[in-house]
Amino acid sequence: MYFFEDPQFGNRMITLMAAFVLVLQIAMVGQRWLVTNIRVFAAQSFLLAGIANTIAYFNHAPHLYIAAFLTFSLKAVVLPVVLERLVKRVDIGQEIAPIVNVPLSLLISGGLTTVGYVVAASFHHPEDTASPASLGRNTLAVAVSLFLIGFFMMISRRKAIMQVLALLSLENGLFLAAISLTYGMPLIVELGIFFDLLVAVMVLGILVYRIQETFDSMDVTKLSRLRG
Amino acid sequence: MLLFALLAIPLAAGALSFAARNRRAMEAINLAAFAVLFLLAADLAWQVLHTRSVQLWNGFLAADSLSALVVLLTAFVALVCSIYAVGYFREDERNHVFEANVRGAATISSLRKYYSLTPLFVFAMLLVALANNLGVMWVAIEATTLASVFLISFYGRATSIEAAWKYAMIGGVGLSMALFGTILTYYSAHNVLETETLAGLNWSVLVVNAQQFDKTTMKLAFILILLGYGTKAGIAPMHTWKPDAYSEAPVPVAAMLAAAVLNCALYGLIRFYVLTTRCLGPEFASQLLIIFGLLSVGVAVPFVLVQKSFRRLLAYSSIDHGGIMILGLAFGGALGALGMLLHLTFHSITKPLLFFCAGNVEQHLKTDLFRRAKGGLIHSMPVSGPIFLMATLAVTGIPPFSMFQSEFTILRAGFGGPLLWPPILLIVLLVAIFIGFLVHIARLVLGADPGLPPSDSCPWKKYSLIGLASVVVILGFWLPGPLFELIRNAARVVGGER
Amino acid sequence: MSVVLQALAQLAFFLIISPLVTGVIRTMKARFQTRRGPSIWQPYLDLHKLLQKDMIIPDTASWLFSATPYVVFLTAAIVSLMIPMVATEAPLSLFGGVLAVVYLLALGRFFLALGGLDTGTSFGGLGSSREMTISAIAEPAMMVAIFTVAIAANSTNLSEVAKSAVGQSWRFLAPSQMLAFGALFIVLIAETGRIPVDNPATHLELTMIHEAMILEYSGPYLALIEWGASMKQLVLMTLLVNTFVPFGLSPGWNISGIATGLGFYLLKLLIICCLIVLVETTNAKMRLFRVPELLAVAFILGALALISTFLF
Amino acid sequence: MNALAGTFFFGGLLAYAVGAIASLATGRSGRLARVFGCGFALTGALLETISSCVALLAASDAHWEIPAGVPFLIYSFRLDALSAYFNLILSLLAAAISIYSFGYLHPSDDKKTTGFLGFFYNLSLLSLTAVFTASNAFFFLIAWEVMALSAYCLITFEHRLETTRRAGVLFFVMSHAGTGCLLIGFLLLNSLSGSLDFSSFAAASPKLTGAWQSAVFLLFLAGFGVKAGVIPLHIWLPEAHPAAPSNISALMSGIVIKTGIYGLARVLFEFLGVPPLWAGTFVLAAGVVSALLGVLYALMEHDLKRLLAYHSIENIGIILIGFGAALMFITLGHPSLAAIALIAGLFHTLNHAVFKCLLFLGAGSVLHATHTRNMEKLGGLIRRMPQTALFFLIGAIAISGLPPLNGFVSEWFTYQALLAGFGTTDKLTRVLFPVAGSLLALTAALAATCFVKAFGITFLALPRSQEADNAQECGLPMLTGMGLLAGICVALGLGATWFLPVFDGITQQLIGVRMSGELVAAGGWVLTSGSARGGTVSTAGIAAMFVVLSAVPALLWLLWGRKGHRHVEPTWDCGLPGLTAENEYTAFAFSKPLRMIFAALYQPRREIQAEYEVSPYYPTAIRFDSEIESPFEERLYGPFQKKILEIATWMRGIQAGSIHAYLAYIFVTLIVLLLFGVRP
Repeated sequence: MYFFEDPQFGNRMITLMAAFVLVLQIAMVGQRWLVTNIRVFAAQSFLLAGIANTIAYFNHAPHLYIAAFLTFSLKAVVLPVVLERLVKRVDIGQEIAPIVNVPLSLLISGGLTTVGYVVAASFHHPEDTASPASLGRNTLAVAVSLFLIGFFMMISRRKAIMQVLALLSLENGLFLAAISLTYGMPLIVELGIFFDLLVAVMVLGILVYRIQETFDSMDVTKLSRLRG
Repeated sequence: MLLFALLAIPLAAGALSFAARNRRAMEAINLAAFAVLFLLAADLAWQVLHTRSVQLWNGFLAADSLSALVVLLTAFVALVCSIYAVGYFREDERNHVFEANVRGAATISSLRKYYSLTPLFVFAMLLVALANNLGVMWVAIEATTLASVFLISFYGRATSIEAAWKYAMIGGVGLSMALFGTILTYYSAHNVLETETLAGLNWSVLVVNAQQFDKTTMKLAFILILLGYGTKAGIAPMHTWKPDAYSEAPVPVAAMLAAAVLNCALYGLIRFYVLTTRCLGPEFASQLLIIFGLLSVGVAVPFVLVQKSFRRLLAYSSIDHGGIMILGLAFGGALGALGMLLHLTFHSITKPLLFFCAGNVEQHLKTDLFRRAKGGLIHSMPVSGPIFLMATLAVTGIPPFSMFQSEFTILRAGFGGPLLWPPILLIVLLVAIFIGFLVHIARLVLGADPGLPPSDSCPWKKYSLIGLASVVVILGFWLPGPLFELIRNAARVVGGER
Repeated sequence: MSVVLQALAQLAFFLIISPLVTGVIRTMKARFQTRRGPSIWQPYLDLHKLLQKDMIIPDTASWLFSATPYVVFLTAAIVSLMIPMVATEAPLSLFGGVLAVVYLLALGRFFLALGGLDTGTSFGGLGSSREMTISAIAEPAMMVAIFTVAIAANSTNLSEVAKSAVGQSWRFLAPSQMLAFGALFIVLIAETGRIPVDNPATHLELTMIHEAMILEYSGPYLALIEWGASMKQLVLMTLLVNTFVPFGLSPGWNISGIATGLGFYLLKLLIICCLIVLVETTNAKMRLFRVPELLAVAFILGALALISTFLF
Repeated sequence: MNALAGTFFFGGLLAYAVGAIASLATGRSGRLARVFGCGFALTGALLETISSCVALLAASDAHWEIPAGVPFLIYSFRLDALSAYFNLILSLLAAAISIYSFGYLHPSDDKKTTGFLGFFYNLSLLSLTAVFTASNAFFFLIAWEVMALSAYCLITFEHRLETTRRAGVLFFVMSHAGTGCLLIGFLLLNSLSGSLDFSSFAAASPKLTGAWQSAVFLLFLAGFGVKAGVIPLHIWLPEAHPAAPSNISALMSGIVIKTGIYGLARVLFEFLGVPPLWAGTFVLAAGVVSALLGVLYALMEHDLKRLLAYHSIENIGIILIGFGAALMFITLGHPSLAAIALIAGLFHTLNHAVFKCLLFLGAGSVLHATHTRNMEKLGGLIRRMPQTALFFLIGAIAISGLPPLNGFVSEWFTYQALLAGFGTTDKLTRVLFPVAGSLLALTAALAATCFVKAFGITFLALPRSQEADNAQECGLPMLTGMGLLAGICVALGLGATWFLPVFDGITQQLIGVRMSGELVAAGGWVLTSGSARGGTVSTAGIAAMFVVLSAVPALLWLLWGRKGHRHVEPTWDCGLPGLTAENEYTAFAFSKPLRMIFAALYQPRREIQAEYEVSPYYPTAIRFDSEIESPFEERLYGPFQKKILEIATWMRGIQAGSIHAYLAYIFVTLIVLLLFGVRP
């Protein structure tokens, strides 16, 4: 199995998975059903964990395995489950009318991907493309695009829970950037980030629940009493 | 050990408060913890003044002059807020605010929420200042957000949930950007340091090598950090959560948000600013900071001129002051940094006073809307009324109050720089903000007696107000030498010296 | 001759001549209107009579009412000593020049207006209001004309003005001087309350100005005021004739010089009286609110005078 | 001598400070607060008077630096001639006002407020002294703002009234905007000289040229002009000065607006170098406009204190005419003429301070006795309050510029300076001098008209209301305060020649010449315009002539008048039954001719409503309303304020409550900055 030793193969794998991650992100933009969106997010996180594992393997960065495991368990399993239960509980199926309609959203996502590539292009240093350290660096464009599209989703969606999901997918972009650029952050930082993420989702979950209870709706456009 | 104690005490206090069964116990735990904390912070400042730096756990926690200053101010704000909070929540209880909640929660559980979350909140802020590692610092800043979300939605009104949601969402996005910036910084240092250990993000290590960092990456990193921590600090155009959160949170929480969280966010920004200027020279950062600083001050102007709620008015003042500090940083040089830190210090001391006054008035009038207040508060509130007016003047930079000194220093630095229009524009905007404040608060405080029952009887509220007001007045004439020395050393840190 | 004697002489001249000038104008005016008119000595008789009479003081008036006649009389008397009359060197020229003259006359007017208000009648207030208004808007025209003269002489001291004209005796034909003369003449008419600004002979409430203010004065107080008024008139006329046409002014205070000076002076006064009478008989009294227009003309003349100093 | 001046100087400061704290501390007992507040202020004022006199006489240039406990701040005092002169004005007025206040403040009125009033009164005296003596821009600005702050608190003292609150806010807002200009100006100078010290500004003045010079000039003119009340920056003044308690109005109009004059003197003559000709012309024109419009608006006022406030604008204009002429002379290279013009301005500053203070105190006494400031409700007070009336009359004569009092002397110098200006250049600008002079004459004549009205309607004839009828003379402290000032008016008028050497130090310092020798002739009895041939006047001589010539009426009396008797009879009432106050001319009617003549300026609107039952020719009641336009408020500030508020309201749409919009702001910023960051 010589190709398991070949960094070129790893690079291809990573690029491929990153491309899928981006596709899934755009799929989220086009998707109106909440539950489907959550599952797409889970799939995306799963792929991310895969990328992390691959990088850990090819670059001999053992602490990335931990990050990959945390990503998998937290983002691909725990959070989707929590969110799906929340959706069931508040009994809301789909986003009826996003603020920006779907075709336009897709178009904008395309534009944002371009921006991501432009930004990432400035990082390319021709002299070190061949070195192993550059492995996975071309995924940076994907990371930036993920980040921007996630951000855009927060703006275009009305449902509170979709905003939470968008925020999480945005963080996926960050995670991708971290593992692809620097093979992850120092472990303790990584742990802290995951802990924060967990708490954040709990806090936001409670808030979503309270919003539903108080406003009888998950539509955050109704949260506009505080002005001026 | 000192650093450990600084972090452990609030954690312990939070846990104890959570376990406590009655109000008095919780009040006592908080007061005691914050009093001790303040003493420890003062001790830290004293040590740092002599040794320049205190470290723990192989440099995982480290305090230089800048950290010590932020710790000291955080501890101070926490202490005065906890004193005020006693009177504030007792008054709330008397007014049956908790029973009238949408949720109908009992008084004690509401209070428990405040008294146990606040120490956690303070813990997170102290960690921000003491963490040497920029990643850990990010985690801590995120933690301040998480600890304070439920403090903002404390009253459980529809509007407070709205405010909390906006706070959490905008804060979340902002901090993601900050994390992105942190990652990029790590990356740009990565190649230089060739290390994957924790030390790769330690500021004390980074600052030494900053000149060799990758320039493009550092640019992008700074942009993201500026937007990220700028969101947390409420710099325009990321400021939008501020008026909502400040007007909905209980007054002690709002005061802490305005006076202490702002410091922490700016602290984070400063750390990266130092790296950026070392790597890229001062122009790049100062260009951006000038734009954002002026935008913040400018955004505050229309809202200060036309405003319906005095709580929101204070929030805009906070945005304005964030902008001023950013400009101090932008104008650069030793003078700019010094002016900025002086402003930071004076702001942290003056702002709580203003919030406390607003809190007293709000509890007295049962509203924070100007239109429902009939003016003439000075008759029913002979203490809070005049002090409110005084604090307004203090916070708008009228001498003899101390904020004039720091603003003047910042402006001096500005006029020393290559561009003259930013400081001139700043002066114009500051005048406009003063006008808005004076018109609003004078209308509220002065005037014929509307015949309200006398207030200002609660000693906790009254004496925390008078005490803090005395501090504000004294600061106008006398800044203690060691404190000034600390600020000056901290300014050296900002200027890039160790 | 010592300054004291000079002063006494000039004061005496002024005290004596001023009623005469009023009388001459009155008679001449009557003649112009083909009336016989009173004797030119009538003002003396009036003063004699008034000084002997009882005084009626209004019960609303205060001490100010009584102080006013003295102030009016004294300011006119002091001013009369600052103006070169028969000799270029006025006795008290050191005590004040043309500015002091204008302001001392203003002081008199100030008190007169207060005296008018002190009685509490509508007439008094009416007179005060109109008098102060007209004199106020006459002021810039007067000043600008005076400045023209003062600038030419490089001094505000009237004796210096007169002296500077010595040796350039046709100076008064310069355009600036003529224009300034015209301006000052109009001001003279306004200040002395003559037609077309005021009618000294009327007691019709709608039109009177000066007379309305002094309506409540009687006896010796009235005499002082009337005498003061005619001295003020003479002062202004002297100012006009001796600053613009300083012919025949004696360079020193000796008997022969004074005699010729006095002769020339009386002659010049007669001419100016003729001018005044001419104006009074050929014009009708203006409406009060037309007066500013007249004074604006005076101001323009004065300003033109200034500018022509610049041009020529 | 420096040590002596310093001892008294700091003693005075200490007395003010102690007075402030003591009256605040004893606020619970009004009686005690009054004693402390006025007593310490008086002590301080006397000490400061001595200190200033010593400094002026000894021509000392004392300089003290005390490090403050605050970063960058040094309490840096300098008692040079200019400072000492203004400090002298301040302390003279402060002494008189303190004595007056003792009677004016009634301990029974409101216990707590007396303490506060004493506190802010002493604080304002302290800060005023600091403003006049600070020699460091930072310290100056702090003193300046503390002065504004304490003035605000004093103006807003009777804050129960809506108008008072508005006036206070207007004052503070305008003042702060002015401070903004000063701040920019000082910081520009600072970046030029590298130091905040005044002496460094003076030393750097040759470097100040071109656009910088123009900018600095305009900024300081605007900044100090607001405080001085130069038109069109004056709108706060007629609102704020009358709103304050009368003793404070006296302080405000007497001295607080003079801080603007002090600042202008300091900056224009010391820091500006040689100014361009247009700068002097500009100041001159501003002075003429202020003087003329000030008095024209004063004429339309029937509120005694507002009338006085407008006269402050007028007199500031007269002072600025002197300053403007002085600046022009400096540019044209005539230092001695510049010195005369400067002396005219500075002397008028003192004179105005004294008589305006006197008049406000007089108005205060009237207000105290009748509880109204509306002249239409007053009248007849000369019999009920004879001393007050006399003092007010002295003030009125002085402010009208009539001889032989002090107002005349300074206006006389102004005229002389303007006349001399004609010969200094052959440019067309020289016509400006005599034109300015003639407009000054108009101003002075209108001022006299206005004070005939003010005094005549308020004090003479019959009382127009019950309150005026019941008025009683005020107490001894108030009379003493006024009497002191009236005495100073007379003394400065008659003794002007002996006072002139005071200006030597100032002109030496600012222009470099000493003029008092040339300005005095005939052994100190006569003032000259620089040379005995130019123009002379002697106020003392005129006063003496009044006494001497009194012999003439006395003689007439002896010769004729002994036969006559005095009868006091009712005034002729046109045949109506009894003369009442309703027959009297009103203040409104008095100013009617001028309102008609200057209708183009005032744009008077009037409204007459007649109620009748049978025929319109037999009305049962007539209502008459008339108002004049206030062009600066209605045409300049009003629309500006409206526009700003409109824009602000529109901009509030930023915060419309939509979280999506908020996120979008950040998003757009992020994208823009990212693209900005990666641009090659």
